[in-house]
Amino acid sequence: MDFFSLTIPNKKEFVSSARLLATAIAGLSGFDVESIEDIRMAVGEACNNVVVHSQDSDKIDLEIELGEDNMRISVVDSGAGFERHLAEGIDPDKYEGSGLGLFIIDAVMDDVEIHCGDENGTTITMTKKR
Amino acid sequence: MDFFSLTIPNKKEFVSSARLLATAIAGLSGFDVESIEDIRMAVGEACNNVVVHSQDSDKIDLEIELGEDNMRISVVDSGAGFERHLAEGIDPDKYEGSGLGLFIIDAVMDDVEIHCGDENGTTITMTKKR
Amino acid sequence: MALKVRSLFSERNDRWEVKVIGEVDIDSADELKLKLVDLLMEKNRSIFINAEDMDYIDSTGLGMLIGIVKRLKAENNDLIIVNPKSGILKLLTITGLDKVFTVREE
Amino acid sequence: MALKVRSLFSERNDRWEVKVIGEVDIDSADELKLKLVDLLMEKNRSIFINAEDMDYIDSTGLGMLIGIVKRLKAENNDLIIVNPKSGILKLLTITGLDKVFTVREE
Ligand SMILES: Nc1ncnc2c1ncn2[C@@H]1O[C@H](COP(=O)(O)OP(=O)(O)O)[C@@H](O)[C@H]1O
Ligand SMILES: Nc1ncnc2c1ncn2[C@@H]1O[C@H](COP(=O)(O)OP(=O)(O)O)[C@@H](O)[C@H]1O
Repeated sequence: MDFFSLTIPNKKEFVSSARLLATAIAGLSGFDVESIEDIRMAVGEACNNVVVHSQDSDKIDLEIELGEDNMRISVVDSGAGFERHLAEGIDPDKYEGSGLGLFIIDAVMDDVEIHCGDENGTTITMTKKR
Repeated sequence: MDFFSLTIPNKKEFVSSARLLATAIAGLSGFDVESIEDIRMAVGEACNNVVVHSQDSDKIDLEIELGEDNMRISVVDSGAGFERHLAEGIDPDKYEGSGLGLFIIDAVMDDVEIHCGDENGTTITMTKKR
Repeated sequence: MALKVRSLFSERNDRWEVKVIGEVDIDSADELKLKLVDLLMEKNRSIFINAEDMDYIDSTGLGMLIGIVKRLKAENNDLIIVNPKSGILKLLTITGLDKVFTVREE
Repeated sequence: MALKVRSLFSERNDRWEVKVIGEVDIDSADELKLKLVDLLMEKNRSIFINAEDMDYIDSTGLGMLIGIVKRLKAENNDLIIVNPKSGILKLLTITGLDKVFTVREE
């Protein structure tokens, strides 16, 4: 098992560096092109959520565990947290710009878990199988 | 001042991810192409040294401070450390494959400091001005 | 920096033709939005996006495009996304937005 | 993965012509070394490296090429590096290796 971690400021201009690192690691460890794209989207959406919904958090942490059969990525913030209303997809005609992020993450990753502590911010852990 | 940190396993196959992150951050913060190339080389050489000379260390830490006028990058390991003999360049005719790394780092960065603790491994801090 | 946009009005096709190069993300979506809105202010016609060199779009970018589509549809115009890369095509399909925008290969 | 190497023997120029694409670093330098050594085992002639798509080389890669040059020089052959990108040209100049290899633009 190989471990990686990245901490970046919680600013929208740096989210691309988190996507880049995650995709580079996925590439180095032999994930196929489609999986790498999925990882790029999921990491991007999870970081976007920190930027948009957890502005109390100074920084965004990305933790990556690379196993034999999978890559597990956690995006961690120390913002306010939230109660998740299950992502059910969106109705584009009524869409007002909300709810797409978690829906995409669910769609492209094999397993997604969200933990919100009372004052501990949010951790979203997303697993991609090989 | 913006702070970033990256931890990767101390394995040669992952050094490229440290180079990539450092160059991405340099690019996002507006360094010119030549400086980005310099940063890529310096980070690469510093990480290579951990892989080659500090195998006791499980991991390689990269810490980046992005200031108004400069980018300061530290590469930190917990290996054996060393006593630095000032890099004086190499004589290619006699070159046996050693001494090029620190020489390159000195040549492309504006300021370089190396700290070796007794049991605390090595920290090399390299500054690039804008 | 990560995003480049080139646009011209095609008289022949009576539409805006826009090439989007790079990443449309939470940092750059506003920039693209401003450009598209400017075009529509100049001439309210369909927008044809050449997406062959668009490397990435996130939910922020998609949300922005949905806003543009609403404006376009109000005048019976369309947003046409041509030759998206496979990852983006997958995203459009997953989200059902391939039915909101006109997506095609050329 | 980060490195691709294509080689052919040019009868006309009586030399190996090798295109190096990507990054020659601590992880990939051995791979390139093995290929170059194989070529020299097959036919001990000068090696011409087309470096236009070589994105990066580190001290490990340079050290490896110095080893190759020694073998080549022993038979009065050369290592010619053509069209390196500006960052690599700078590296070759800084290290003085532009005098050990033949470096040129074409
Ligand atoms: N890191 C987070 N911190 C706080 N709230 C979050 C976080 N991530 C998601 N949320 C909450 O979950 C909701 C759904 O998120 P998402 O599906 O990404 O859609 P959107 O961001 O467009 O609202 C958000 O509106 C927000 O309330
Ligand atoms: N992170 C490190 N840990 C231990 N020793 C180091 C480290 N970095 C450099 N050194 C020492 O400094 C010497 C010079 O390093 P360098 O100039 O990169 O050349 P090379 O790696 O080719 O020997 C090395 O041979 C090693 O003894």
